[in-house]
Amino acid sequence: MSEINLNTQAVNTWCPGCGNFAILSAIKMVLKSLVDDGLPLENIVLVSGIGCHAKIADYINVNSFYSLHGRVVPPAEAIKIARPGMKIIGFAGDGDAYGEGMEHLIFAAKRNIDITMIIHNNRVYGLTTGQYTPTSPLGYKGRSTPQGTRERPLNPLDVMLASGATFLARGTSHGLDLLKNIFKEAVLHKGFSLVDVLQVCVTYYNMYEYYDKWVYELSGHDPADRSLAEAKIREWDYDRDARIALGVFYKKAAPCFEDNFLMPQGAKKQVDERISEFLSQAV
Amino acid sequence: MSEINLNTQAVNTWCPGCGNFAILSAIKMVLKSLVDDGLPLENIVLVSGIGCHAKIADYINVNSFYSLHGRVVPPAEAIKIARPGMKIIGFAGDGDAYGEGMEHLIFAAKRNIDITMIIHNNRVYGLTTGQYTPTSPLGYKGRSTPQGTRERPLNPLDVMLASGATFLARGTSHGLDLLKNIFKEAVLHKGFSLVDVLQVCVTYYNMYEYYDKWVYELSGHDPADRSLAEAKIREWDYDRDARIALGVFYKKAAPCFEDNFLMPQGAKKQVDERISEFLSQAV
Amino acid sequence: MQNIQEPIKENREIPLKRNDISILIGGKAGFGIDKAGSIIAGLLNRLGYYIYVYREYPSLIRGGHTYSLIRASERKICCHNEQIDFLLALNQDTVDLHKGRLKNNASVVYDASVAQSSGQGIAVAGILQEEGAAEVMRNSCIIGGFCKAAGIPWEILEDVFKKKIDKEFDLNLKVALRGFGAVERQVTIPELSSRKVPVITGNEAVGLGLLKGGLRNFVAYPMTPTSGILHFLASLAEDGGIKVIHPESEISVILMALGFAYTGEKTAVSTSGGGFCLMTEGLSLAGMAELPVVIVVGQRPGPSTGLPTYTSQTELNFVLHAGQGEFPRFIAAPGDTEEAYYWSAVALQLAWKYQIPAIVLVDKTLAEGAFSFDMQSVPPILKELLPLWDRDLPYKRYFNSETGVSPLAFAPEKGTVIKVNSYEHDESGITIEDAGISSLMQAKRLRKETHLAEELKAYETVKVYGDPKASRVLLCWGSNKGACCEVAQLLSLKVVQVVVMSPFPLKEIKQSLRQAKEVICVENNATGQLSSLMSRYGISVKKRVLKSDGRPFSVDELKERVEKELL
Amino acid sequence: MQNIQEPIKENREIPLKRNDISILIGGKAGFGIDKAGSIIAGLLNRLGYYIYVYREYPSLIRGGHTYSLIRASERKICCHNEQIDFLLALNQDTVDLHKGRLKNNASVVYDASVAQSSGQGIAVAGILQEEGAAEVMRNSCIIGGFCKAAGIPWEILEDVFKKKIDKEFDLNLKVALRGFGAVERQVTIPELSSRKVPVITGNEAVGLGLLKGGLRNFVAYPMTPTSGILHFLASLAEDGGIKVIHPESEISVILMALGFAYTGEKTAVSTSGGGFCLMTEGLSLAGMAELPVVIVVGQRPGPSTGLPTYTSQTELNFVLHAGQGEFPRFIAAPGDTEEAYYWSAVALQLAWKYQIPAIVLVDKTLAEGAFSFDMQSVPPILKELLPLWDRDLPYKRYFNSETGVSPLAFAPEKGTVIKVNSYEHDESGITIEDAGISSLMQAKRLRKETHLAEELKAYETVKVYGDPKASRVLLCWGSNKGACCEVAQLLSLKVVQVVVMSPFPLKEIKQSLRQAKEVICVENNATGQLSSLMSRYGISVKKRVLKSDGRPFSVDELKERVEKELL
Ligand SMILES: Cc1ncc(C[n+]2csc(CCOP(=O)(O)OP(=O)(O)O)c2C)c(N)n1
Ligand SMILES: Cc1ncc(C[n+]2csc(CCOP(=O)(O)OP(=O)(O)O)c2C)c(N)n1
Ligand code: SF4
Ligand code: SF4
Ligand SMILES: [Mg+2]
Ligand SMILES: [Mg+2]
Repeated sequence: MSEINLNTQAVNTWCPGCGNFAILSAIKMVLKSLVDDGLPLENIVLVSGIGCHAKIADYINVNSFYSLHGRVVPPAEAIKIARPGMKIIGFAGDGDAYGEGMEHLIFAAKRNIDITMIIHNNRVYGLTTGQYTPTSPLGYKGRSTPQGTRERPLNPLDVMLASGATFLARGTSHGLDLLKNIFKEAVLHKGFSLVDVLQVCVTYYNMYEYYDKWVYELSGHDPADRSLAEAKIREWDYDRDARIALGVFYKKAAPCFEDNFLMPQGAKKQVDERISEFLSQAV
Repeated sequence: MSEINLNTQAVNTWCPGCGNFAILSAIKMVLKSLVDDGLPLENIVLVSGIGCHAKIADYINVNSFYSLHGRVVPPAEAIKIARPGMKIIGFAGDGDAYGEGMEHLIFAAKRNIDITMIIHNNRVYGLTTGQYTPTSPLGYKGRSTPQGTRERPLNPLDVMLASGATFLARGTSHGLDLLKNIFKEAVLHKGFSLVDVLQVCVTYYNMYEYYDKWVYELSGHDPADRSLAEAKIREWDYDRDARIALGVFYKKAAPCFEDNFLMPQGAKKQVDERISEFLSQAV
Repeated sequence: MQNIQEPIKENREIPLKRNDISILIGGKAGFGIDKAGSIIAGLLNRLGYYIYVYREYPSLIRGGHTYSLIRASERKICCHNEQIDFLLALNQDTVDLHKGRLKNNASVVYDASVAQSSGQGIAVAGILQEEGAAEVMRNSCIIGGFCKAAGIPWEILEDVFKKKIDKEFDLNLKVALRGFGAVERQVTIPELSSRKVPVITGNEAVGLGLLKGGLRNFVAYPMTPTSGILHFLASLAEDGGIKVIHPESEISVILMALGFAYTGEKTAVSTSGGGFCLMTEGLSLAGMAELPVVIVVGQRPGPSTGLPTYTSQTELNFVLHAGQGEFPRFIAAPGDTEEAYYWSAVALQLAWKYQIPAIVLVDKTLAEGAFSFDMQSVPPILKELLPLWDRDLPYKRYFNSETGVSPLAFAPEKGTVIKVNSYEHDESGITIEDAGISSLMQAKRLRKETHLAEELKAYETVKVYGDPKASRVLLCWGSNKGACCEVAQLLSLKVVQVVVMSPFPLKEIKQSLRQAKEVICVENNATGQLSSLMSRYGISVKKRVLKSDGRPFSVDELKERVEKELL
Repeated sequence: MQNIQEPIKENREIPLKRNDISILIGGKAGFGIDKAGSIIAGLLNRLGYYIYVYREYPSLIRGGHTYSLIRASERKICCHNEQIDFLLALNQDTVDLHKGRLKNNASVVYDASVAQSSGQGIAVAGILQEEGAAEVMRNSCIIGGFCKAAGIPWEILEDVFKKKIDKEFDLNLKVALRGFGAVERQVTIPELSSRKVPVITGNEAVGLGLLKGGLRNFVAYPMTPTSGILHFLASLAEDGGIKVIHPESEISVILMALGFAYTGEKTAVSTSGGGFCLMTEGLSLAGMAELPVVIVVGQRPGPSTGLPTYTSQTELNFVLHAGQGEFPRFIAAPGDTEEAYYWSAVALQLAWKYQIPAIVLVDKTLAEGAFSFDMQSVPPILKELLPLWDRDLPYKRYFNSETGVSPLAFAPEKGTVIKVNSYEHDESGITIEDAGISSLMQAKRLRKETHLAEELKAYETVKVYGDPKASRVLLCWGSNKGACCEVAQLLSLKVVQVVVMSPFPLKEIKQSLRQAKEVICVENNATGQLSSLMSRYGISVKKRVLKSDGRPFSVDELKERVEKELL
């Protein structure tokens, strides 16, 4: 694997044992392997939200856009539209992407724009000290819900599928190899891809044991089969105990939004010409 | 039916032939019949967004909250939480509810909060002169997309189902009786209900003929069957020609968010008592 | 042709106005009043007149009263008069609501099949039926009648129709001819021999200016009164050069724009106050991450949804202070189409030169009004060079330079990492919390404003019109410039128009008010936002002429209000 | 006990300070420094001291340097000193970063298993291991050592632990005892015999004030520095009386709050600048629809994400002008916990009395700092009566009354229709576009400000401290009041604190500055927002002491800066 150094001078401030380390390691390996495969490193842009997850932008020495809480998707979309040849990878928290910014996710999926979203789904707001998120289970006690939440979680993958996403997968922070494989496949997928990573927050919601007990890797699964994908996605509803499938649920080829803007360079008129053309019609 | 006068002094400014008239007529009949059934008229609050649809708040002499573009859901939720005994009916446009405010819809469905959302889905921004919306078909030419859109529409009912909605139905503006029945059932449903009305905009997207040709009423359908509901919801994707089912797709009993806040009145401590209790602990 | 709105360079005599004609055409929303107004403007433009079209319409698609007021003059004009020379009525409301505005010898042409009036009626319904024409063609019929009444030769009508009507040209012409035949000539609007200039809306002028400034992407969510920019640019997107995107919300709009900025593509967005609210968090991000963007804000009366299709000047304070934290921003408020064109181009270029957000603040009167546009009176627009990285030293996105402006590089750039960040950051864009570095980086960002202000000295940030020696001054901004200039001419006043609002051109304003004994600030709001901005900088303006009912000043109304203050 | 922060009612002598002790405890984030600070505050509170706790921590959950500075004094204090009497170090960074602050005869107690220092080391790691205690208990061990070194009796420690430690009390106490045994007494902090008052954070004070004001619902999306209000009120929600909701976004927060307002339930929300951006459209709706709401805005350095866990005073301009259109708003910026309590209660009541949005503007220093809270120094809070509909005339939601305030009724109200509207509307809440009615309704809304301003004359909107005869004045707002009062005492200055920012208390400020010869405005920002607000109202403030690195002024630093200005 490529010997490039992806580290920055930033000091890593994640809690020891945080599941974000696994995501960081996996994505670094994927970036290196993409470079090995011939992708120039400068052709990658990372976009992140605000939250513990988002610090990843500081920790990888690659182009990045450290955005706002909930706003990973729109800049990622624009960068892709402007630079279709580049790979855009968004890192978002569950509060970030499934809460504050859920709408953007739906529209990116609808447009099938070719960006990859990696969701650090620790099922809490980590950075703001452990409040519930859209994927916290019923009854979760956080500082904004000391009596426990009284609403069921969303199944984000189910919503994404209904919105038109063409690549959906799940990993956990205990499972580096799988993460690596999924991330790479997601980045290489042409179209909107989302990886829901069950990233454990050791400080506010330590689910290592739980996940270790319930997860299994999909095998013999046909990601082209939408009903099958749906069934596997729904096997676990982020709430009640159930087997939790990991791997690529769904994958489909479809036209991408950004392709609409591929313009033959020659077609461009000079600005001044265009302006006077319009003005002459307005006399 | 009750002889109450639901008219206001406001002059109706919808275009002649607009599908909104059907929604107005149907909901007025439903309100009257609810009153006949014993619901005090003042126990109803209408909430509307901004758009042609939203003028309905001006046209019905009932409590109303004429909100912002995209923001029908949050005030409706709050009113319900504060006044669980009241019926809250939201009127939103497709641009309004499926675009600008999509996120709120998802979370209201997730919470299964007992409000009714009636979507005037004319598949255009009517009031701002006919731009495409999330449900406009691929290739729709509006003033922001003169070359035609290059993205497929959302199937809003599919997204709503995935988000946890417990009542989903569809009607059209040619079909007053059905509308009436659906509206009433939706309002009476305990939980989050959404009615997608294929409301024809005669000025910018006149689909009367198209709908007349393709729609059919569900019969013998079991709305308790989720897979069946899903199949019927997906029969037409708001894009390609297909049979368009009308009626109640899905209906399910589930706990409602606002019930969490039903507090025994006696339990309340006096404010001053609560304050000094806390302060004495902080010495 | 003279132009009373040309800023004073030397003392110049301003002649009295002569040919000045106002035509009001009204009917229900959905009757195509707008189109008719544009055709009438075309007719008078063809006769050699400067044009101004004021459109008033309610927030609805059909029904309700809507009208266009077309004013034609031999001088450049940017506002309407109360009194009219021609009333063209497609319904009874138009007659009833506007007959009080008729001059003594004015002409009325009306649809006799639906309205009663003095003047000349045309039985439009019958004509349409006979010709098998659709209802929307009633305006063609009335326009035919108008041409005859006004002595406009048939060939000119034919010519203008050719240009303006794409659907059913022949039938429209037939219907117009019937109208032409149905009335008598009452006057003859004289043809002028002057150079003809195009008539465009403020929105179009902004769009053209952005193109001129190097626009690559335009992102917007529709909102009155600036949807027109979106529509206009979308209609041009096809022939290449720009991408136009209408996403799910204004939040997405501004964040997409910043994504585009990251890639080095000049991008603008447009909205109105309510949509701008949703952009304020992104605005602040632009300030911190130093991502350039132009935001066109169209003002309409608030608060909230307010009167969405009317006019106001109520967002000056808001755009000056929107977004958390402190960061420089450029704000220009053009007053006519030439300025809209010019400042949109300049705003885009300055945004990039200084890597800051820039706001073009327009009002509905300007955005949706149509005006004669004279490119020859637009100052030259220099192509600003971007402060590009010279590839010498290793790249640092936020290099702390003397001016605060860091060299730019854009991904993909071989061997280079480009990091932008919403957190406080060091020169390379990595998050920091250290007190010292924070202060340095904040000073770096704020320093850009000083240099921008310095550069702006070469621009006409404040313009002066009217009697240069007058000690009585009308102070104004935005579209009120038009009415102020005319009133100033009538009352021998000086006009000072503040065009750039941030960085505040204090020296220039002071200079222009040096000999002022009496200053009256004219604004379309209720609290006097410009005058309060002036006092923030130590200039106290005591007299205010404010109007906040959503309608622009007519010359007559403003004159009356100003005279009262002068007593 | 004297309170130098009590506003001057009559001329009163201010004695010099005597007992004043500062303790700094520091370590990595995740070490429980916050908790330790709160325990130390508890210890000194128990000894009869007034307390102020300043917390500095980076935006991360573990690792990184974080510290609490506990200052205890016999007088009420609201700011920290540079110099410290005790340094309690849980890591080497704490020693290295803060040893320069030690007074001559200061004590150092440190964890000798991870750090080297002068002073008294405790081999904490060994102790924990021997006791089988978890790593987080290292702070208990150090606190034990501190008590011994400071001569604080063991019983007091035991007592405070009982109150503050819920988990593993016994083990914590054991570990503390080992620390207690491991060091020598160096000084004895004298016990005072004064009345003990609670120590609470600014966030808690706001929460309590809102409850006092009649809060029924609290809606918030977490955001530093005001998440504490959400957490605090959520912890109280259980015993009834209020509903606490944390929805999907700040947009939802503000719109839900307005929905609650529609039903007549008093509601507040909290956020910081970034979240406030997303609330501005709702704010403007509150202005138009006349739906009361209290928005607590906690300031932190921007722009954008900035330095999220640090302090600033950068949103004054923004909150004054946020939202499209023109509408009255009430803004108060409290400077300590008593004011936070008082003005939160008042804001909620005035919001309802005038049916306007109200903003409580705090800064991180106040919001997250802990302060002794003396209820006895809070002015009485009157229960304002709502302007309820008397059921006489038919109900009109926007009845155009003399004061502009319309009688309230809430659904369900038999036989009555209650319509609120974001569009311009008539008295019954139906959309209108008529110029005349628009103007009337706008005037109605704006008129409320005049009456509110009149009513506020009875409130202490501007407070004066220090030497009342001094001609040299420190002008300040928010938490800077604390440092200003102490510096004023040292330099014999007067302090003027502006508490209410809108409606602007011009007369009161002028009054308080009447004899001022020299005014220095002290602010935590880079552009001097209060002083520019002053000039907007014709009061020019030339001298500014600004600090914008995210850290509050210490007494020493402010004194030095002020002295420089006075030269
Ligand atoms: C608009 C806005 N609202 C709130 C915040 C405060 N905030 C910062 S991080 C965060 C939550 C992060 O949760 P998540 O996205 O799940 O990320 P995690 O920390 O768990 O990785 C919040 C609410 C913000 N920065 N911006
Ligand atoms: C935040 C915001 N953005 C944009 C607008 C402008 N606007 C008013 S109505 C409308 C579209 C309405 O479309 P839809 O919701 O489908 O309603 P319809 O008119 O079709 O009934 C828009 C974009 C607005 N009022 N507020
Ligand atoms: S708080 Fe949780 S998510 Fe954040 S760094 Fe610590 S363990 Fe990781
Ligand atoms: S524009 Fe369309 S939706 Fe609006 S009123 Fe007219 S027909 Fe109805
Ligand atoms: Mg999270
Ligand atoms: Mg619509």
